[in-house]
Amino acid sequence: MKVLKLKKHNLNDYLDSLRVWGEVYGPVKQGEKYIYGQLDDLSKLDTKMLRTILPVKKFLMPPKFNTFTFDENKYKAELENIPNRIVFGVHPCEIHGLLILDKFFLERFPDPFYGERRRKTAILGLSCVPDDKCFAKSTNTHYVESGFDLAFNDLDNYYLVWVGSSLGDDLVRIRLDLFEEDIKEKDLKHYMEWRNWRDSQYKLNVNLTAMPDIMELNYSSPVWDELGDKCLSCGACSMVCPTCPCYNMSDQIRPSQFTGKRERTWDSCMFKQFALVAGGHNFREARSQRVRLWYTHKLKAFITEFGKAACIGCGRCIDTCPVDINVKTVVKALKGGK
Amino acid sequence: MANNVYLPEPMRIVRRYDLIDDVRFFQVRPLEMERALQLNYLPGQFMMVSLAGVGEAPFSISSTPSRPGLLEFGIRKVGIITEELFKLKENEVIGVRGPFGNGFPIDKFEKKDLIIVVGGLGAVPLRSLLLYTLDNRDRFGRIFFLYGARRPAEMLFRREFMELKSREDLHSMLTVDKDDTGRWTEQVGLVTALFKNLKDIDPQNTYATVCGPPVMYKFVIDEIIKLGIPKHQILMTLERRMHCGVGKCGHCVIGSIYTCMDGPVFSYWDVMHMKDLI
Amino acid sequence: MEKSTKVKFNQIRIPALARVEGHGNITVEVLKGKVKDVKLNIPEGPRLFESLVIGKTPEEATSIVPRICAICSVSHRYAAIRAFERALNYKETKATHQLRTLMHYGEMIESHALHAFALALPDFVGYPSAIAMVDKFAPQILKALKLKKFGNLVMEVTNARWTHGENATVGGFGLAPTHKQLFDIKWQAQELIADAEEMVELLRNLSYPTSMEDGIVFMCLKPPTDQYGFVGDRVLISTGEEHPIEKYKELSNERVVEHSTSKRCRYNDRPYVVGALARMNLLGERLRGRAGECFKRCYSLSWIRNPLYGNLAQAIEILYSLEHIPQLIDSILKKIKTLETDAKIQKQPTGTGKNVGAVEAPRGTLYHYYEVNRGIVTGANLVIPTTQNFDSMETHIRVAAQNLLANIENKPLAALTAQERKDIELIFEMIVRSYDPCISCSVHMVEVK
Amino acid sequence: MNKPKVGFYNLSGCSGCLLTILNCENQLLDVFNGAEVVSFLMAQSNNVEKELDIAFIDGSVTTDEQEEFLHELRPRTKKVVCLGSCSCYGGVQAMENEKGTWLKRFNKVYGKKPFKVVKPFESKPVDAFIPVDYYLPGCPIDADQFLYNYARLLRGLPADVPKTPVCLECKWHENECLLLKDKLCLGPVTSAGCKAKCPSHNLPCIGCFGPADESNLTSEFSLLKEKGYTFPEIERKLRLFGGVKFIKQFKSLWKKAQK
Ligand SMILES: Cc1cc2nc3c(=O)[nH]c(=O)nc-3n(C[C@H](O)[C@H](O)[C@H](O)COP(=O)(O)OP(=O)(O)OC[C@H]3O[C@@H](n4cnc5c(N)ncnc54)[C@H](O)[C@@H]3O)c2cc1C
Ligand code: SF4
Ligand code: SF4
Ligand code: SF4
Repeated sequence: MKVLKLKKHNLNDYLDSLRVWGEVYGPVKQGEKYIYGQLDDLSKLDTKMLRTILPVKKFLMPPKFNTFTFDENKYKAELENIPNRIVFGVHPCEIHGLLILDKFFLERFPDPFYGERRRKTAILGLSCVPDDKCFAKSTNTHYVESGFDLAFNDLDNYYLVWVGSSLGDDLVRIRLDLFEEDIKEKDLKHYMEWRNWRDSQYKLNVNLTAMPDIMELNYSSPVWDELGDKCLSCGACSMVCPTCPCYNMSDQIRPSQFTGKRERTWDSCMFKQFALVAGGHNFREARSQRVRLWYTHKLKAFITEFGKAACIGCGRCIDTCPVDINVKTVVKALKGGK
Repeated sequence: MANNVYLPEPMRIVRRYDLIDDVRFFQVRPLEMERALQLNYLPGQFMMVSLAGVGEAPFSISSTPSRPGLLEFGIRKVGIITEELFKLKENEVIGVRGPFGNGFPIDKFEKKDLIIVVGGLGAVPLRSLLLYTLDNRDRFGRIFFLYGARRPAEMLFRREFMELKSREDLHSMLTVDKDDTGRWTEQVGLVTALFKNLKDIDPQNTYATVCGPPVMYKFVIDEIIKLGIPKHQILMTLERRMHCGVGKCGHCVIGSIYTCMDGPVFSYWDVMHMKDLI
Repeated sequence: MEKSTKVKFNQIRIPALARVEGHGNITVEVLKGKVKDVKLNIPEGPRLFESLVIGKTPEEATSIVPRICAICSVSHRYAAIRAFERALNYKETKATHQLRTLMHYGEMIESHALHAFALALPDFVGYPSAIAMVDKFAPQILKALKLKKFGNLVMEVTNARWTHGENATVGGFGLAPTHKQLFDIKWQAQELIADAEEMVELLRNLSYPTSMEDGIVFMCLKPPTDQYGFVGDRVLISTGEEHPIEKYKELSNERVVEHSTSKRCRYNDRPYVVGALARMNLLGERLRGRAGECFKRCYSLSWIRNPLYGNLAQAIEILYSLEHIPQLIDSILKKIKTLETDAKIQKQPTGTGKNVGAVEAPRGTLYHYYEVNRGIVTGANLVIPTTQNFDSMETHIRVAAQNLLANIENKPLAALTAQERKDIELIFEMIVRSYDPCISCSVHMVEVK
Repeated sequence: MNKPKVGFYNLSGCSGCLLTILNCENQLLDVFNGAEVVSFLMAQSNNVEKELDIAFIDGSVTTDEQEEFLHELRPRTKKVVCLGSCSCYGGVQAMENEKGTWLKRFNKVYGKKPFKVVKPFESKPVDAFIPVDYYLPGCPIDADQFLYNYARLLRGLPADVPKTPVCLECKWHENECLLLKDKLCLGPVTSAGCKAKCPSHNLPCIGCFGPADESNLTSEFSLLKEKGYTFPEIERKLRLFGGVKFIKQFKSLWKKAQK
């Protein structure tokens, strides 16, 4: 893989130059949290961000978007007006999340709505330093080798920049003059030191390796009932989780003519009507069953299906659930094995 | 995008009539013949049927791929989409996409005996299997067809199945829980009672397929197990809520299983070892 | 909707007033050619808001009171905020004041556009509704809708929703608008000025019936500067008097009447009028710019005798508000960097105190009075514009009835042709509508002690 | 095809829900062209009262006259749709319901010799008198939600309103969670549909869309208690807009809480 250097003070100029390719997004402070916001004004960029409220999935399958417009029975897919976008500041764990979504959406029965957005979204990764809610080291998602177009590694006054795709290479060429190509011995040393230091910064460890078995054994554990009593069914956990893909469909028409659109919105298995079928039968009526499904799906089913858990250790659920139901507490409760 | 799995394909309703009180038969075909010839699917698979402005819902295919060019459905009026479908007349156009789901493992059935057990609406997908095996009669061993309905008036495809009774290469048994007409010529009793008529079953060489209302499964499967048929040779179809049919929307998830892709046909072994399946 | 009470032989009755907010009906009794009794009956259900706010925090009360009426919800919110802030000694920051003014303009534009063009105008051109007018007046109706939409946009940007937004509250705003949003409003306002002027002309060229003309007393708030405006702490009266708003009780003298769930007001035992027409009569001379020119072009002595000019006054106020938005936004944008903090809600109101706050709602002067004890509301009194206008509406209907009957030689009512009856009824309705009554507002407000 | 006949009615309320319809300036012609609007007192004067396919009602029931009207309306109407929290739940004016203080409050406001035009009573939702087919909550309703459902209803489809809580839409807007900042936010127990307007402006949800389909009040209560709020304080907030529906839900909670 090609590796380059970019002086830190050149970052804004570089990002600015990328506008020739597409809209530029990056971490922006919102209150005390961060979001990926449009960088019409680069002074808003805040590279010290930890996790954003919503993950990059919001660009690839927005919370609400049209899939088709129709009249009578002619359907036209809405794939044309998707803009080119550059998202800067994506942390390694989240890129792992993207790789999971890629598998999910692009392998069996490729989803064109996701695919087209993915193709038109350049992912510019950025190294990070964990806080007490990150546990990417436990999930082994704290480094990433693929899934990005460029990846920036922050080393004091410059970035090491990995070029991860041919698009990434094109993007570099937009301002090649800002980059340096000769990586020296001392850069390597610098990088290794940084890695060691950064690895030592992980304070939270959540071990997921034994989860499939533990979950199986805990199928009827009272832990689920306790969690179910507490859960607000607000669905926030699913919204913020980088690997939650579930959605709902609804057709919208105009009052006076037969034209409309088929809209797709994020859904959550935490909601009561998620598994409700015609005739009123609900396969997961109780909240405890829903909480159990959520965690079973992330920590067990994905391992069966894709060989690894669908948790990337980003800590968003820890940061989000008002009643403290999250991978950390659930795993702890299950291992505590009541 | 050439292949958009979500894009409904317009199909015309060519025939439409009531099978029973609240279940209607729909025969549809693509607008163009070229496309009709390409239709390909397996018994046990389903299609997503779209009504613009109303929504989409999954329905099992009831026709057999051995009689190409057409798709047939048996649809029960239970909710929003089905109600609107019932309002449609012949020659109107609906959106259809698919086929989805695993379907029955026809190849594994080859040279084997087959017991097809049906309750109520389960006749819709299993008719596809039955007709397929009859159309390819020489590829399969003996075929037993067991169908139980509550009353004669509630038996789907009654006339069609009655006519099949005359076939010598098919052991067809039809039963009703109660005969309220006084003119019923077939059996009366639960479908499980028909099992005593199954003779000389070679369990290792037999597949059983079951589809019907949830209450029926337990009892029917008990009977099949009594015959000694291995759990992985007992197949059943399951239902869940679905909005995509292609393992994306998440509504049909059970543990690690997406009913729409890994099912809707499951073996009894799957059902036993995967929690929450039924 | 109303009970189908039989119309008596000596009555003209309009069973359900259309194209007004809320429920009202009119009965006029005539005896031997003389109008004996005029009643604007208000059967609107009481909701007892004054008692609902007791025991709540000022913030909660500020969320509750706008629900009195959707059409002037922003004014209710603003009046409540002013009352609470005056009672608890809060000083609004300049940024907060500017955003509140902008929000208030939004309501004026929306409410006036809805009333003047969609509810009142159809009468003058002989249609049952604005939608029905589309056949012949499509460009005008579309312009009216554009203006109304713009008013809504301004409220949405400043207050989070068209109706019952929660963003403006005691102490400031939850979130200030962005540069882009404000700039967009400015941009659109500039564009709409020409449309607004055209609508003023449209209304100016209508023919105004005169049968109800009679002298009226007007009242409105006196803006603190020598300009036109919609807030103030003093009240101007067309008799030449001026009073502080603290004297709102003596100015309005609310009383209960049998035929209405809304109370009634008088000043010095005379009906008086508040609203756009009152403001024009008292402050119109202060208008500058195109609104000022329009005022000069339109104003005549009839304005002090004929309530129907209220519609035209509203149109001029739309123009006034539109003209002021760009300069207001320019001045906000000057300090956009700190707008967010400058307009942010100050501390939670926990103090003790009592006071009145007033704003000009689209329909006239609106007083809110609260008593707060350690952060909990213990007393409330609200005086609503429509309540203040009811007596005047009845007076004008009485004058019109007398004159119209005289025109047809005081025929007994039973002898009126259907057309004659319809014509009379239309005038009654036009009178009521010209006040832009907001009936659900008017119903619930009286003092709780 | 005959257009469906619809009527828009207003009982005791602020008319904000009907105003919301009139505020759909861009779709207004659509709204009036898609159906035959036979009665809409607030917007037109050529109203006739006859058989209806759909009646939309905004406002709560507070007088005998309104009650009679509902009984007259129901038999001639195929579908009755409640617009807004007043008709769905009783509205803000129902916040003190079932405390037995109505008459006292009424007398305080109107004195001993009140009006005679109508006989008033404590605010009730429409379904306290007649069966209601669909509910579109909100104070006021959301315009997009109305237009979506209006089109559905005209086509003969049932209404479709969100059953999820405000938090869902709140997260879509990427707001900082106010509950986590110890504010008393009713988002988790309030029905979505408003596009999380308040939390998006740093203001806690005050519950104007009424209870969500599945409100875990017990958990919300204990969470808020941990954060230092008292039961009466929380109850007061929930009563503001939750109307009779929340009040029913507390009753059982009260019992539990007192244990
Ligand atoms: C694989 C499969 C095969 C099926 N085959 C048939 C068949 O051959 N004949 C038949 O009559 N029915 C069949 N069903 C059930 C059929 O899909 C539902 O009856 C139908 O979705 C009801 O839709 P509705 O809008 O009328 O009901 P509503 O209850 O109004 O549906 C509301 C929404 O829920 C979803 N939904 C509700 N129930 C189900 C359900 N059981 N499965 C999936 N989604 C649901 C729908 O997508 C719809 O959007 C099958 C279901 C599955 C999963
Ligand atoms: S687990 Fe937490 S975040 Fe998820 S639905 Fe329940 S309460 Fe909400
Ligand atoms: S701020 Fe309120 S609505 Fe938003 S997520 Fe938090 S609790 Fe839910
Ligand atoms: S956030 Fe809550 S109070 Fe605010 S508009 Fe939405 S539902 Fe109403």
